[in-house]
Amino acid sequence: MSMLKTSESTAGATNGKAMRELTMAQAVREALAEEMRRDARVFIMGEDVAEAGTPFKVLLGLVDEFGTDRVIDTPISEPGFAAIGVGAAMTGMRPVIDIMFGDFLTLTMDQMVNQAAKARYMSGGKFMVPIVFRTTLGATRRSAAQHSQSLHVWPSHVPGLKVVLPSTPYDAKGLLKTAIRDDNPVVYFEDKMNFTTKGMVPDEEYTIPFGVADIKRAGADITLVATSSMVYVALGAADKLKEIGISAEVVDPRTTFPLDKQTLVDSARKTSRAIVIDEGYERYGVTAELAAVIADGAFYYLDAPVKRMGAMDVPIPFSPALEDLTAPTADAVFQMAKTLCGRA
Amino acid sequence: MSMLKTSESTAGATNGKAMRELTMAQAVREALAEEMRRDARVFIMGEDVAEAGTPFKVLLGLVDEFGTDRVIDTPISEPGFAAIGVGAAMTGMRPVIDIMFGDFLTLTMDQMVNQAAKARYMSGGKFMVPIVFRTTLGATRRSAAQHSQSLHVWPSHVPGLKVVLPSTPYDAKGLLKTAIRDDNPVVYFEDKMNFTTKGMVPDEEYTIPFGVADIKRAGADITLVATSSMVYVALGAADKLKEIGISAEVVDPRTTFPLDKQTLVDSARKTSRAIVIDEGYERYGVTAELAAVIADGAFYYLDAPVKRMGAMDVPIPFSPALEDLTAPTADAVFQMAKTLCGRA
Amino acid sequence: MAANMKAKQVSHTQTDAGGATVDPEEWLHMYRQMYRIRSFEEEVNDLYTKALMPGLAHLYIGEEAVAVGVCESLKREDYITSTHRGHGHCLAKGASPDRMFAELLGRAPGYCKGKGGSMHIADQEGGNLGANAIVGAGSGIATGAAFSARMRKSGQVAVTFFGEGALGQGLLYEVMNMASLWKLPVVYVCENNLYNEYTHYSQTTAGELSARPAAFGIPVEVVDGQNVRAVYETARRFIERARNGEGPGFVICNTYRYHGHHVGDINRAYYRSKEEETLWKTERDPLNLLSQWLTEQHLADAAIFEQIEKEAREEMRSAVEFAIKAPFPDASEVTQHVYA
Amino acid sequence: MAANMKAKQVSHTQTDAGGATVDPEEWLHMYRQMYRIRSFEEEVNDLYTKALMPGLAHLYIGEEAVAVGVCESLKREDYITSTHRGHGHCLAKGASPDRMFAELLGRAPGYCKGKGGSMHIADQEGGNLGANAIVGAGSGIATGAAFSARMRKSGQVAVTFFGEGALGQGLLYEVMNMASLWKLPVVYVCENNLYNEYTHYSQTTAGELSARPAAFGIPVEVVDGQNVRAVYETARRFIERARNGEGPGFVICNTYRYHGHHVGDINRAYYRSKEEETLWKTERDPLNLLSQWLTEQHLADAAIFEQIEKEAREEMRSAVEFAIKAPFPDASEVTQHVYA
Ligand SMILES: Cc1ncc(C[n+]2csc(CCOP(=O)(O)OP(=O)(O)O)c2C)c(N)n1
Ligand SMILES: Cc1ncc(C[n+]2csc(CCOP(=O)(O)OP(=O)(O)O)c2C)c(N)n1
Ligand SMILES: [Mg+2]
Ligand SMILES: [Mg+2]
Repeated sequence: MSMLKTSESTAGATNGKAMRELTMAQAVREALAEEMRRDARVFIMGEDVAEAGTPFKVLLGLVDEFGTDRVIDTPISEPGFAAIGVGAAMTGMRPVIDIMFGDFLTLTMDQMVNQAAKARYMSGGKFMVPIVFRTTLGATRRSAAQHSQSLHVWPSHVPGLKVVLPSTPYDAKGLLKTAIRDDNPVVYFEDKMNFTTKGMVPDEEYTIPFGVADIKRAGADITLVATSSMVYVALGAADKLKEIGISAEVVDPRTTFPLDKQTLVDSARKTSRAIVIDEGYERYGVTAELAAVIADGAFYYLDAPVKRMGAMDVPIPFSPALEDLTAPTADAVFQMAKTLCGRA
Repeated sequence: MSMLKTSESTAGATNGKAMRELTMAQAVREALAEEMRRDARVFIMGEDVAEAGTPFKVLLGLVDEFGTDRVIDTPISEPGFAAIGVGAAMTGMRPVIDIMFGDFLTLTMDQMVNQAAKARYMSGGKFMVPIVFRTTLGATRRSAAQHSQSLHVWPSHVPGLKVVLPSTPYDAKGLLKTAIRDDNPVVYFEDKMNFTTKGMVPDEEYTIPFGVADIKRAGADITLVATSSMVYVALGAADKLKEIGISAEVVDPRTTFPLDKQTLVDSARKTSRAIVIDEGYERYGVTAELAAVIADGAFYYLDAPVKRMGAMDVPIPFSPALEDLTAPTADAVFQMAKTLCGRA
Repeated sequence: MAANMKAKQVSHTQTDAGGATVDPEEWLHMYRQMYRIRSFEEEVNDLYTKALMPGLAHLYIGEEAVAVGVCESLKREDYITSTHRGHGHCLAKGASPDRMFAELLGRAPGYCKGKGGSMHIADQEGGNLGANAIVGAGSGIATGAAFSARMRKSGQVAVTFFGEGALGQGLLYEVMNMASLWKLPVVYVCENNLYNEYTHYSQTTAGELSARPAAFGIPVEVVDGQNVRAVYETARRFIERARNGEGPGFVICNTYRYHGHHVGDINRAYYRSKEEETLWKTERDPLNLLSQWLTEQHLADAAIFEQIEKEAREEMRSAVEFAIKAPFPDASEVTQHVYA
Repeated sequence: MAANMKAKQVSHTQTDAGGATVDPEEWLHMYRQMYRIRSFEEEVNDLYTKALMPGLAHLYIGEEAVAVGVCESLKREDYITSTHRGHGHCLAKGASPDRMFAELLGRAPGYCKGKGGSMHIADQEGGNLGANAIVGAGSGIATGAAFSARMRKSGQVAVTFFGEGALGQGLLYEVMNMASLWKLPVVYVCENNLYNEYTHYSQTTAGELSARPAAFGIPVEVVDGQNVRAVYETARRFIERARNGEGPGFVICNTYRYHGHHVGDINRAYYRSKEEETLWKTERDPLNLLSQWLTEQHLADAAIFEQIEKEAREEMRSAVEFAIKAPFPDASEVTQHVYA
């Protein structure tokens, strides 16, 4: 899993540049701080974002630099402050709206979907809604059914929204900066289990374009398309597969919309086998889209059906004995890949 | 399109039975009235459901028979009355919650997803939540971006929910009765363009099980899987295809969850070609799941990639000149099928 | 314009009920604005009846004094958000009827290129952030615009119009709370026309309406929404207050829609009586009330009103003409403006 | 039980502040209930500190008088809905600690078979419709339960507990409106412990708290949430009223959580002072206040309290023991109960 720390995959971009090791949380914070310094229109709004720096402490320190005018604690009113964000974005500001847990998207869908996503189109291009909704996904934190969901397929479905799922500190920083500069509403999901995950991040400023998948590990025999923390699961599986002589390519789409279909399809055409792995529920989830895109685009090249591995289709149970069964694991991916490659 | 009126596909069940022609609206109303007579726990709650009988007039007359205690007008508070429905369902009632437009699901997702869908699991099986959310989908009514969406993929994604998409009066009635008797939360979508669509409905009582796809038209050369009003689009395409000697099978899953994967896959294995058609946005929509299921299950039988036809990935525009471009049409399906069958 | 000049002739400065100094020409201007809205809406109804308009529309006839009384107190750069019943707000904030009709007919020169339609009409340059087809949603956007104005120190004020039905939406309370906490320059204008679609508001609204904003520390006033002078005077005070950094305000305007909930709502007997409708139309008409008062005060005469009305009708008729002749958007438009 | 008997010995019927006649044994019972909650929560903290508990938990220590004062006025068949800080409500409504600890540890005999955990603990037979990890969501479910009770003519009442943070959620206003319109038998109990997580409520709550329910026509009272007698007396009246078909009520209980927002919230200086914490613990402790009063009234003595406390601690210790020894659910459980 070396590239997680050395960003091998992005070595081209950062070759010879000075780098430091940062956690995901630090990378996110750095992106926010840089963009807030750069652009006075950027502000952060949400519950306990100021002095507390969020329950995950990701924003710690930002209020010291930018003050409570730009790092704003709100009441527990997700629909309300999301709406204020939309109104502010329509009138010249660039809000970053903090939705503490991705499970609370249930409360903000109207603001995201009926308001933010549509204002531009409905007005015939008159309004811009440059807003970022920062939120979380990911289970196995023993937070139970209402604090563990990965609901990113919902905004991925909605024209007008862009959806970002960074897996490494490098990606987290570069993609968040792009999200803030984007003139459209962007929903940015951090896996809450990865805030302490480390990786190399350049000293120099950089951004990462949306819609460009990243090959986290090159391989020849099978394609593992994985999102967010599932990238680590896929890399773990790739390590094991290597031991039995199977070379797996790990592809991280990084944004579910825009989706870099070409890179996914090209990889599958090359390897002729693919598994897609995502922590959302499997049914009608992100894996369905990724699998359908590959099955279509690589139809004449595939030696086996595209396989999907999402979260088990159950509300996330609290008990560790059960919760750990619900998310894809490196072992499970390894087994599936082995079978797909015809190695019983 | 004869089976739309004669319910050919369900002839087995209704053979020799007395039938009448009803509209979708009448079929829905009849199902509600029968279930309310049968079970005193059933009640209807929503905006303008009583004397007004909803803006679509679907419920007209129910309040006369059942009174305002069981057909209850609410304030314009979708989250609030959905929540009241959930609480009532958990404590012995069987609410039918009327969400006037499917676009307003944005406001009720917390009640549907974090509350109704999870109460049973989170309580280790202690609570039941027998609630039906009746709502709409479908565009081309000139209602613009916030009153035209088909958001049924969202609940389809969520473990704990069942999702029903009737296409004919026969299905509408039988499935709604099943939904009301189901001990789980069910989201039931009516296409608002189909309320006046007619079809034969038995005089006798009947229900239709969930998870059983219906072959609306048998065929040999290509499978058209279609949901809700897209069934008519598929049937229209099948008519045209017949003219050029292509025999299309039209399969209506009727429920996206539970999904009758077997019937879909069997049909595609038989015909070796498939197109899936649904009026939700294409990206990360229902077509992705249906296509992925078929591509996987019929992998070794398919002669061509499974093709998807959803709504265009744009907020629904108001102008008829544009709106009509956004939904799949019989012509478009016909063209796609022709190409897929190798007939330029 | 001709009418304006006549008004000037009889003009001498008046002090209105609230003590504000208002030029009589300004009252005539409001009469004109109200009449333009009425005339616009009558054309809309006509277009619907003749099956020339796609979809439905919610007419503002009867409620003109609210939009006009409020918007006359706003600057062009101030913001409004509007509702499904939004033509009146849009006109009162300064939009031109030709592009509005074009929008309602789904034509290319429409304010939203025909993509929004009646329920999403917006006029960015005029500060109209858009009608909204989600009841109550405009209150959130306006509160956000006020937040933005405050951050940008622009001095702008945001007004949000909504029906009393929006009091059912929790969002309104969430944003009122924040507006009050942060003293945002936003004014909430509740148009109480008695009905949420087909249900009387007394069946949907517990307690005293005015207690609701008050509970969040927001000053509130109830005004006769048929009296444009009263609306203007109250709105003006609240808007000034907001602009001066003294925080949000809430105005409840008691009003009535003469027509159905939308153009297709013809048989209304099951939810309201003909007598009620007649009473409002004859006794409480905002145009009549203003013209009577101006006449009593010898500030205008019948000829002036007739002139204004004639001009407005002509304006609207030629605007309809423009819209009907305008082209539909090109098919390529369908995929444009999804993203910036 | 022994303590109960002693209480009986000193008992003579008392008239409390509100005029209700309360048997002193009942006060001792409430003391016991409060102490059981405290003791339960101390064990939870201990389990967390020893890394024996998966995830986090939000302790109710300091707020015991609210749950106990309210639940003592409820019948077993009455409903409650609870919050992320829900252990106290669950115990006060009659759940047994062994199955509660089992739930908190994710074990098979837990109330929810280990699937719910601390934030979703429920006790169907005891009328606890569940803790809820979505702030404010319990208010909707309780209002629905009250609606159901009214339709079924069951005579049940529903109580919903929530923190003052839930006043930020629009849902609460939507359901209060309907509860008031329809006179539903529901009592809203707001536990104002001053903090929404790490933010003082004055930063998040505009206007007067009590004006909010009042705006919806719901009677409201503010009580000292550390005085179980006051809570009991007020809750009892509201619950009676609700049961008699007179509609909803709203009680604001001023209280304090002694520990962090959750067990992991240790360094709290950045949002509240040690002095404040100490003041509440020493001057406003609900157990002390009750024992002092009972002692002053010569209704109990130190020995009785000690006995009660000892029994409670033993009960909790053996309950923890039970839970620690209990098995985890079988892997097959993971796919069960998704559907009925
Ligand atoms: C959230 C939401 N729920 C329901 C509707 C359907 N609807 C459109 S207008 C309306 C009534 C609105 O009443 P009110 O707010 O008083 O405005 P009025 O029509 O009287 O101007 C309803 C229920 C909607 N558009 N949005
Ligand atoms: C809708 C929602 N938003 C945010 C959270 C995160 N959260 C959990 S507890 C809490 C604070 C709750 O404060 P309060 O309601 O006063 O209850 P207390 O913790 O003080 O008992 C927050 C913000 C949540 N669980 N649900
Ligand atoms: Mg109204
Ligand atoms: Mg609190």
